[in-house]
Formats: sequence, C-alpha cells, structure tokens
Amino acid sequence: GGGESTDEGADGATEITVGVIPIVDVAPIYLGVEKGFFKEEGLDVSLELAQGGAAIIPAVASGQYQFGFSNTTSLLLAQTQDVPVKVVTAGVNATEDPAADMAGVLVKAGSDITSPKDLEGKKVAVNTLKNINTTTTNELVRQDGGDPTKIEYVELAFPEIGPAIEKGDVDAGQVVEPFLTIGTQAGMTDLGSNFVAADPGLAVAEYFTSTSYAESDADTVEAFTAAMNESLDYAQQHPDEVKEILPTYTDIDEKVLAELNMPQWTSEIDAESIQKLADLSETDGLFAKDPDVDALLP
Amino acid sequence: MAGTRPKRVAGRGRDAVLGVLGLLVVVGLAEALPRLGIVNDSYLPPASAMFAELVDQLGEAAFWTDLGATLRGWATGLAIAMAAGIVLGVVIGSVGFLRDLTASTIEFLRPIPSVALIPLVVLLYGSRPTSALILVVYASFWQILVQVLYGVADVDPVVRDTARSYRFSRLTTVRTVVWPTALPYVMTGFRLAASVALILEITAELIVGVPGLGKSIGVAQSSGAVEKTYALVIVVGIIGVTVNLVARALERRTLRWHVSIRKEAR
Amino acid sequence: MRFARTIAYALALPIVLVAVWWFASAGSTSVFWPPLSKIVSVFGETWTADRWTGDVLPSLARLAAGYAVAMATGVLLGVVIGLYRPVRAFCEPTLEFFRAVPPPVLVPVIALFLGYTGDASKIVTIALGCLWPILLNTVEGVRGLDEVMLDTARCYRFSAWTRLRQVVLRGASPQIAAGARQALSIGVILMVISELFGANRGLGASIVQFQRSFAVPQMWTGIILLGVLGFLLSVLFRLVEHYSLAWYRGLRQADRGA
Amino acid sequence: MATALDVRGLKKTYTTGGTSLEAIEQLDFSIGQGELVCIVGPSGAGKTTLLRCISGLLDATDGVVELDGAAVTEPPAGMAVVFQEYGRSLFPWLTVRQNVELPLKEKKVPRARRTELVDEALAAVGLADSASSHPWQLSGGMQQRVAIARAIAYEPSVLLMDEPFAAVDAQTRADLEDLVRELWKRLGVTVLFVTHDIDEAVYLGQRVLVLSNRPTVILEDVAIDLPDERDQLTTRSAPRFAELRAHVYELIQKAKKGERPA
Amino acid sequence: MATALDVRGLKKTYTTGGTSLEAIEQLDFSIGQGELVCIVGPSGAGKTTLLRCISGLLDATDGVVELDGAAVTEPPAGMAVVFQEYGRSLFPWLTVRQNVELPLKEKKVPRARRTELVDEALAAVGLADSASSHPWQLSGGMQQRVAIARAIAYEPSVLLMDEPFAAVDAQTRADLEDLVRELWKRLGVTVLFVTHDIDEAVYLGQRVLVLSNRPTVILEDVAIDLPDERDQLTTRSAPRFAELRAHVYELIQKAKKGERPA
Ligand SMILES: Nc1ncnc2c1ncn2[C@@H]1O[C@H](COP(=O)(O)OP(=O)(O)OP(=O)(O)O)[C@@H](O)[C@H]1O
Ligand SMILES: Nc1ncnc2c1ncn2[C@@H]1O[C@H](COP(=O)(O)OP(=O)(O)OP(=O)(O)O)[C@@H](O)[C@H]1O
Ligand SMILES: [Mg+2]
Ligand SMILES: [Mg+2]
Repeated sequence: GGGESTDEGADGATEITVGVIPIVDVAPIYLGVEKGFFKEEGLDVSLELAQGGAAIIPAVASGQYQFGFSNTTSLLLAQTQDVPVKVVTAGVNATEDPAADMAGVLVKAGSDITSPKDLEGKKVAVNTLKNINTTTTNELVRQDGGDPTKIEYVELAFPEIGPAIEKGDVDAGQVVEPFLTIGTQAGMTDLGSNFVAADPGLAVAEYFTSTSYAESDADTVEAFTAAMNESLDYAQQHPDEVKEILPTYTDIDEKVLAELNMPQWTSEIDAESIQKLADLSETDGLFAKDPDVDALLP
Repeated sequence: MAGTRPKRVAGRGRDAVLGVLGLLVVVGLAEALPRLGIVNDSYLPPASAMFAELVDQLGEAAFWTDLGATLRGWATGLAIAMAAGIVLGVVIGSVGFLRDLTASTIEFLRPIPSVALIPLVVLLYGSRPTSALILVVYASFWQILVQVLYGVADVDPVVRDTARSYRFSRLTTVRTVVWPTALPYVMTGFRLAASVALILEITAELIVGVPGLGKSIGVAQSSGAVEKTYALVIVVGIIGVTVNLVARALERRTLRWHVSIRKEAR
Repeated sequence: MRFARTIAYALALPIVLVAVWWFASAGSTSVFWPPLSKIVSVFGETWTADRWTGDVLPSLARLAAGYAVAMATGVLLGVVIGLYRPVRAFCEPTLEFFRAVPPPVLVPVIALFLGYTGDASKIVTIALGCLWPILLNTVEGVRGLDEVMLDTARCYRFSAWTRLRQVVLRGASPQIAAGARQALSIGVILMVISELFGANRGLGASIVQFQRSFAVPQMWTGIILLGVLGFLLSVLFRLVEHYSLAWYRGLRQADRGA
Repeated sequence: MATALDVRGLKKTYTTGGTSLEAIEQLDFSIGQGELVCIVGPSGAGKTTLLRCISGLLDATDGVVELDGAAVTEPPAGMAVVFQEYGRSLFPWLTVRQNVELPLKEKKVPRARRTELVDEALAAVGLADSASSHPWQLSGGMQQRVAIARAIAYEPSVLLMDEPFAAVDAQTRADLEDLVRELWKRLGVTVLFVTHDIDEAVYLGQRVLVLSNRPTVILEDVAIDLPDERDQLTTRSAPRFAELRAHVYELIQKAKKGERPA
Repeated sequence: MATALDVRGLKKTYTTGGTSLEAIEQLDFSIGQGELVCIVGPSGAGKTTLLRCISGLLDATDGVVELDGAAVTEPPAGMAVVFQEYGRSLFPWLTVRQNVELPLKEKKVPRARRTELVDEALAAVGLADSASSHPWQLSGGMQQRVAIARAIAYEPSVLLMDEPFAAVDAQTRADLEDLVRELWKRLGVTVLFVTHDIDEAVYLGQRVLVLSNRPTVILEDVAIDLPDERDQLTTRSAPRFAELRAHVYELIQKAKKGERPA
C-alpha cells in the first residue's frame, strides 16, 4: 500500500489517522486531542474506531492509518510473521493491585470456583483465543498452583461473556472494563487480575506505526510520540478528566462509570514487561518463531 | 352459496392491519420475556426500554448522520450489485457457452464469506466507506446473479420460439421475452440482496469501523450499553421492513400480468 | 464425449485464473499478499489429519444440520405463506424485520436462548441464514403456480396432502431449487460466522485464528478451502437437481435439438 | 328424470384493476340426471366461464348453481373436468400414466383396479404406447387425449368437457365422440360438453344450448330429437341431422351478429 | 411457378434421456411460390415437428429444408408462424395490441403504418374491442385470434399455421378461412396450413398433403382441383368438394390404421 506521503492540512498541520478501539484504554489520546497536545506538535489527528487489533494492524502495515493501538501480544505475533510494524510509544498498562485492575476473571455468584487454581478443567470464556488474555490467565492459574493446560477456553465477545457465565454455559470468563464493573455490579465474583498476575503494571498495549512510515516520516513519528507521551502522563494525573472524556466516544453507563477501575498510563515503554509477556506467550506456544522484542520497540 | 358469499374485504388494507398485528406480537413477546424474568433484562431489555432509548436517539444529530451514511453506503452498493448482477446474469444465462464456462468459478467464489475478505479490504481501504462498499457489492452480487440465472432459464420455449420466428434481435428478445420472464426472480433477488447488503453494510461498519449505524452499534456493544444496541438494531430492522414494502409495491406495478399478482387481484 | 466437454468447460476458466494469480503474485513481497506458490506449499502442513477431524468435519456436520433445518422450515413456512394471503400479510413484516438484522447482532440473542457454547446456537445461526432465500423463493414459487394446474387439482378433489406434495411442491420446485442453491453458499458463509462466536475449533474458527495471528498464507489456504468446499457442495447440489428436475429441463427444452 | 344440475340467475362480471367486464348476463337452465347436453356459442361468449362456475372453481357474481340439490361452492365429489387449456392442466413432472392415475389414487381406488382403469382409458384414447412419456414429449392432440383419459378413468358422475377434441384429427375425433357416448350410456353419467363443432354438438347431445354473444344469455335450448342409437355414418347422413345442424348453425350466426332472445 | 420451399430427405428423431423416438421417417416435397398447401394427418404424426423444422426452430436429424434456394438453419426473414400452443405463444406481460405490434416494431415498420396494420388485423379477427386487454383476460378462442392477428399484421411472405382455428366457433372459423384466402390472394404469400378439419383443408388448399402415422412419410399429395374462386356456400356444396373430402377422409382413416405408401 501507499501511505508514504503525509498530507498537509490547511493550516500547515500534518494530517494523521490513528486506529483505536472504543474502550477505556485509549482515553489519553482523546484527551490529548481535546487538550491540543497534538496540535502543538503540528499534528491534525483523526481517530478511527475499529473492533479490534486484528483490523488495525493490517491497516497500519499497509499505510491506511499512520498509527494504531494494539495489544502487545498481537504486535509480537505480527512481528514474528514479518508484518512490518514498529512500536512508537506506550499505550496502556495494568495496575499493580490484583484486586483493582482493569481486567479480571469473573465467576457466578456462589460459584464453587473460589480461587484461580479452581479453573483447572473448567470452561473459560475469553475475548480472543491464543492471545494476551489466555496467556495472562494461564499465568494467573499457574501462580495459584493450578495447571493451565487443563483449561478449556472458548471465544466469546466481551458483551456476551457475562450472560454466558450467568447461563452456566461457561464456568468463568476473562473480561476488561467496563464489563468487569458491569459483572461485579451484577453480583459476580472477580478472581483477580490476570494482567497483574503476569506482571504488575503489565504493558498491555502500545501505539505503533509501520516500519516504512517510521523511516520515511521520522519527524511526524517523533511529533506523535511527544504528544502521545504528554497525553499519557496527563491522563494518569487527571483521572477526573478521563471520566469526563469517556462518554464522548463510548456509551458506558454513568452508574458503571463511577466505579470503573482505571488502568495505568505512563510514557515509559516497559521493555522488560513486554519481554516477560513474550516469554509467557512462548511457553503457551503462540509463536511460530522467536519474537524479536528489540526490533519491535523503537 | 356462490353468489351470496360475502365479498372479500378490501385486500391491502386488511394486509396492513395483519402485518402490524404480527409485529405487535413480537413486540409483546420482547416486552413479556424480560418482564416475566424468562430472560435476564440486563441482556435483553424489555421492548419498552428499547423504544424509549430509540426515541432518545431520534433526537440526536449523530444518529441521523449515521443513518444517512449507512443508507448511502447500502443504496450505492445495492445499486452496483443489482446492475452488475442483472447484466451479467442475463448475458451468462442466455449464452450457453458462457454458462458452462463460468459455472465452476461462480460456485467457487460464491461461498467465500465476505467476512473472510474483511482483512483484505482493510488492507486496501482501511475504514473508509469504500471498504464497506466492496463487501456489500461482493455479497449481494451473488444473490442477484443466481436469481437472474434461474429466471433466464425459466423462459417458456413456445414464447422463445415465437420471438425467434419473428426474428427478434438479441436485444429485443432480452427486453421483451427474457426480462419479463426473469422479473419475478429478479424481484426475489432484489429482496434477498437488499437485506444481505444491509447486513454487510452494518457488519462492515461494526467490525472495520466504517462510519454509520453499525459503528454506533459496535461502540454501544463494547460499552455494554445493551438498550442502545437494541434500539439501533430495531432501526436496522425497520429499514428492512421498509425495503420490503417498497419491493412489494414495485412488484404490484411491474408484475401485474404475473399469476402471483393477478390471482390476488381477483 | 459430452462429459469430457463439461469437464473441460468447468476447468478452463479456473485454470486461467489460477495461472494469472500464480504469475501475478510470484514476486510479491507483501506479507498480506503472499505468492500463490507459498500458499500452496503450506497447504499440506496446515490441513493436517487432526484439523480435518477436529475442525473441518464438525463444521461440515453443523452446516449439514443447519441447512437441513432451513430447508425443512423454509419450504414448509414458504408453502403456507405462499398459499394463504392472510398468513403472508401477518408474517411478512416480522420476517422482513429479522431478515435485515445482521448475524453479529442476532447471534447473541439466539445464544441467550440456546446457549453460548454448544452446537445448537451455531446450527440455528446457519439455519437462520439459509432460511431466507429458501423461504422467499418458495413463497414466490407457490404464488406463481399455474392456475389451470391448481384448478385441476381442486376439481379432482386432491387431498391437501396430495395437493401439497404432487402439485404445490413439484410446481414450485424449480424456484425452490434456486433458493436452495443460494442457501448453500450462504450456509458456508454462516458456518464461518457462527464459529466466530463461542467456539474454539472449526474451519471458520481456524481461519479467523490464522488471520489474527498473521499467519497469512495459512489464512489464504483456509479461504481457498472454503471455495473448494462450496464448489464441491454445489456439484453435489447440481447432481441432485439434475435428477429431481429432469422434467423441468425437458419442459424448458434446455437440450433441444440434441 | 331427476334434476342433476340447476343453474338459476347466474351472473358473472370479471373485475381486473379498475375495469369490469360482464361475461354472463343471466343464465337459467337445468340438466337432468344422466343427460348429455352440448353447449355452443360464439368465441368469448362465456362457455368456459360457465363451466368454471358450475364446477365451483369460480365464484359467480350472482345466482346459484345447485348439484343434486346442494349449492356448489367448491368442486363437488364425483365431478371430472377436461379443461380447454389441456396443456396446462397436465402435470409436467408426472408421466402420462401417473397423470391419469393420480386422481384415482386420491379416490382410493385399489391398486389393481386402478391399473386396469388407467390401461383401459389410455387404450381408449389411443395412448397405450405413450404411458411412460411425459406430457411435454407429446403432440398437442396427444396431450388433449391424456386429459380426456384422466377424466374417463375417474368414472365421474358428472363430466364437464371444454372443447375436448379441438386438437385431434377427424378420425380420432369421431372415435372419441363414440367413446363419450358409449361411456355416457354405460355409466349413466351427466355430461356437459362445450364444443365449437356444430356437427359434433348435434351428433352427441340430447339437447344443445346455444349461447348468445357476450354478455351472455341463452339464445335457444335446442332439443335433439335424433334416435338414441347413433353412429357416425347413418346419423350424420340422416335428413333430420342436417336440419338440426342447419338450425344450430343459423343460431350461431345470429349470435355472432349480436342477436338476443326477445 | 418458382419453388418457394423445398423439403428433401427430412428425418427427425427425438432423443430425451436414453430413449429415442422417430417422429419423421422421411419427407420429400416442395411448395411453389404463392401456393397454399394444407397438411393433415393423424394426431401425433409429426405435423408440428415438420413445421418447426421448416421454420428453422428445430434442427432436423437429417435432410435439408430450403427456402428460396437457401438452406434454413434459423428462422428466415419474412416468415410468420401461428403456433398450436397459442396460449403460450402470447406474451402475458403485453396487452393484445402490444403483442401484435411488437414484431412490427422489430421489423422497423413506421409508427403510423404500424398502428394501421394492427388495427386492421385486430378488426379482421374481431378483436378490435379487446386491444387493451392482456392475453390472460381473454377466452381461448380470443387468444388464438390474437396469435392470428399477429401473424397477418406482420405481412409475411411465408405463413405457417398450426391448427390456427381449433379454438374458435364455426362462424368465426368460416370468416377466418375466408380471411386467409383473401390475404393469400392479395399478398401472394406462400401458406402452409396444418389442420384437423378435413373440410377446411379441402376448402382452403390448392393441395392437401396427407401424412401417415408415425414414423411419418407422405401418404398422398392430393391436388384440390376446385375453382380458385371459393365461397363457403357454393364450394362446400359442390359435388367435387364432397368427393375430395371423402377421399381425404378415407386417407386419414387409412393413416390411422397404420397404412403406409407402397
Ligand atoms: N380472467 C379474466 N379476466 C377478465 N376477463 C376475462 C377473464 N377470463 C375471461 N374473461 C372474459 O370473459 C369472456 C368470456 O370468456 P370465456 O373464456 O368464458 O369464453 P368462451 O366462451 O369459453 O370462449 P372460447 O370459445 O373462445 O373459449 C371473454 O370476453 C373474456 O375476455
Ligand atoms: N420434445 C419432444 N420430445 C420427445 N418426443 C416428442 C417431442 N415433441 C414431439 N414428440 C413426439 O413426436 C411425435 C410428433 O409430434 P408432433 O407434435 O409433431 O405431432 P403433431 O402431428 O403435431 O400432432 P397433433 O396433431 O396432435 O398436434 C409425437 O409422437 C410426439 O410424442
Ligand atoms: Mg373457452
Ligand atoms: Mg401438433
């Protein structure tokens, strides 16, 4: 695909398109746009919503979008398959508190599954098979002394996981916000954060671009990185403003919003955490060949 | 007794009443199931809640922009698919050699799901409306094509011979013989394609993020906003019902001569 | 002789297209558009015996079940709706409503009633997709039945059952066949879609898995496999159609002068 | 003679879209049990319409049709109809034999008797050889004979025939005429026979109803006072036959000119 | 008289599925420019098949059909056909007028002339009033007359008619017979006329071809030596007419019995 050239906006600002997902995690970029951090760097950002990283990575790789947001495992997967992508800045990180994280594993109220190791031999719903959620859930079980290879994973979209648990079709489900809060408000039990289990403050997702764009438009990439870092730090320091920006691009109910667990945002790319996730993923046999974390990171 | 039997009451008025009745039954069910606790109302809210949300939506400018985008994408894709499907269907259907030549390829391409094409389309066009358009055209084209092929094969041999004996040109034969015969099949094809096109438009918006109602459904879904999701789905359904009404009206005009319509006129 | 010609015709265009693809993609370096030679070379290692028994066959079984359900309900419902105008008036708006609802939104509702993980909701999803072309074509086929033929059946006081079996179904069968053929490929499509949801194995689930892990050549083999499957199913379908609609071909003199 | 069929005040107006067309103005007549009545009239007079009203296939606009004292609202039991559109009344997916046999199956005639009836009927119309063909493999006249075979194999008590011999050659026609008379005598069936052939009407019928031009009324009810034993040669050469023939022909000419009864 | 139509060694065998049926064994005859030839033969003899081969609609199994010296491989220009299945040969989606007019449009007849021709033809068959009806709103006989009107409005140089008057009443039939003879004389058109009515064949034709039973050959080519000026009353009562009529009838009877030429 094309995308080598960058459009100049009317006021001389560089027009860029960023592919994001309508979830809490990308609040900083919305906030940054609103605060004018990107304009200061001479960037005119338009945000495109997609359902998941699977649609965003090809679009960025082929130059349809200049930047995108994707979870770490998908980026590692892409890297092992020679998809030309490169991380530019951190995206979102887990918290360090397993009980107050943006992710968790839900079971029905009164379920006889009371701790992660009980998931052994059970049916667990995840949003995507063989990806970050299964790897981290495996680690959660492993740390609790269970054998994760005995878990039967089933793929269900986040909105369906709650109903499926309730109906008894699955024994547990791994969800992220806002479905974690929706679930606990409906009386379900959270077994703890799988992200935090993998690594406290786990680097869950990053912003990335294509390798060719990184070379041809290094200035723009630099500008984007700067603005993005500013946005991330700002979001971390102003949780109230995050809560205000959320309803502008999501339809999260107010009642849920009030109790939402916020993730962590930092402008530092945690290479160690990424390496740890890569190692865990390899244990699960996700990759056809070893990922090169250094090549993926800037 | 033949003569004194009551005359059938005005047909179409009664049809409309019955149709609305049918919809009311569904609405009633959708209200009752969650209210009676047969399903959990946080997953399937009662119909009244969906409609309340729908009314809220009607007041939002964004809703109308989305609706416009969806309708535009849908209509464009459908029009392209109709034109291509009809032209190719008639040509392939009337030329035996082409029919034999293309049959296997058509059968190979037809079952390739448009959803499997999503990543390819995204590569080429990202989340621009073109992505949705390609998916819509690809999916609905086959519906028309197959219907037209069957319709063309349905020409009465005596009618065909009549046209041949008067040395009708190919074009005249197509216009006056093949087309009218295939028309009932085309109408069915149109109705099938119209909904498939709508489905693909919404799905593309939902998954790829092309602007439109589907994208709003996607956002609502990933926020767990069940009522809004269903309110938007109702809008999609209403579009479907409207399209069918239009198709039926069109049919009554263009197929007045056909058994299916004239039987009912009696 | 004729058989040979049919085969030649069937193969000509695909061979040309494959050749074009082969040479056009030969030098491709793009990850997403791998050379056809690469795709072919990974085919064997991708579709192992385990994948056939664990993914492909269960998917096909669900497809068969869903298609059968759609065929039965579509024809039955179609006949009733086609024959009785009040029934049609009553059902049509509702059916049209549900027909327009995209599977990604409808599937969760089905799952709410039929379960999220088992085969039932997948089969129903497939059936629901296949239903429409069969239903619509049956309705129109029944409405378009020849009046004189129906009058004949009434005159000889055929029972409802005979009228249905011998007159209505047979008379509408060419158009039902059109619907059934449409439904076949839609069934294949929905087989994939249904596995995006609450599945961990299956042909569709595998393709999506390849796609998400950027195993692009493997993903292409999956798409090709779907095409081949669809083609084989349609050959099977045409065989059945050839025998059951022999009278129709004769009537329409498809092979006249031969 | 008991009345089999009673038609009183029958009217039929077709309405399609906005326009309406008065096909039958007023018809009153009755037919006795076991009578053979022919109906002639100009093309487009409403003979087919009348037959369809009598058989309960078409709702009349006004008036009553009674068969054996009961009003006809749907096709009555024991009635067979040979349609003018013979080609369209055969089921193309069935063979000739199956077409003839199907109504018998419906009537629950035992298999052996069924085979016998079908064989007889097909032989009577000269189609024994074509039993396993499909209707679309037959010539026009052969298709028409299948429809006739189906009606006679059914052994109806009332037989309505709408120009049943229009598509067959002269010799076959003569044979079929004799077949109808023979059946009529043997089974005592009531026959209503529409034809355009005046010779045929006079040769076959006990009465000939001559219809007027549209909107239709009865122009004359001609009694055919020929001896009951008829055969193609002697009957047709009888002077009385010629007289009746000439009279009916004259009536048809008048009807076409638009003459109506006083 | 120049030869218009030359049929040499014509054979036709139908093959459907595995079975084959020899319809025409061997036919050789020729028809002069502007001749009016009638064809009679038993039902199922192959008359329709013959007409379809001549008109180039059906490929013969063997033999040649030549029109004006050129082999017929597709329907030749200036030919009109009235099909036996009149009902199915009309386009139900067009009105009566449009049905008649369409071939003229195709022939690029200017609009004014077209209207004139259509009006004339419809009036000639007595359907001026039904011009705006659709075929399915007409009676059988009326439909058949539309097909006839379409053929005569076309002003063909060769006219093939397959039992064109089978569904009309006696008086209309007589009128149409005179219409055909009148047209034939006025336009010098070559006419091939299939009929089951022996009187009609003798009354109309200059020659009557009598076909044998299937597989078909020509049983006899009967020359009709009646004066060229014919009318319904005098011609039909002429003694020579009766002789010819009897002769043809005899031939048909022989044909039905399976007799073949030596
Ligand atoms: N479905 C219809 N709609 C409107 N008019 C009709 C319909 N069927 C018949 N008619 C009209 O009713 C009249 C009588 O038709 P009918 O078929 O009964 O005539 P018929 O006596 O059987 O003529 P024929 O001897 O030519 O068969 C005709 O003028 C015809 O145009
Ligand atoms: N499509 C066909 N397939 C097989 N056989 C056929 C087909 N059409 C006609 N025949 C056979 O060919 C023979 C001649 O048929 P054709 O229609 O030419 O007879 P015809 O002389 O016109 O008879 P009629 O006077 O009854 O119309 C018949 O025995 C018929 O069964
Ligand atoms: Mg009639
Ligand atoms: Mg014939």
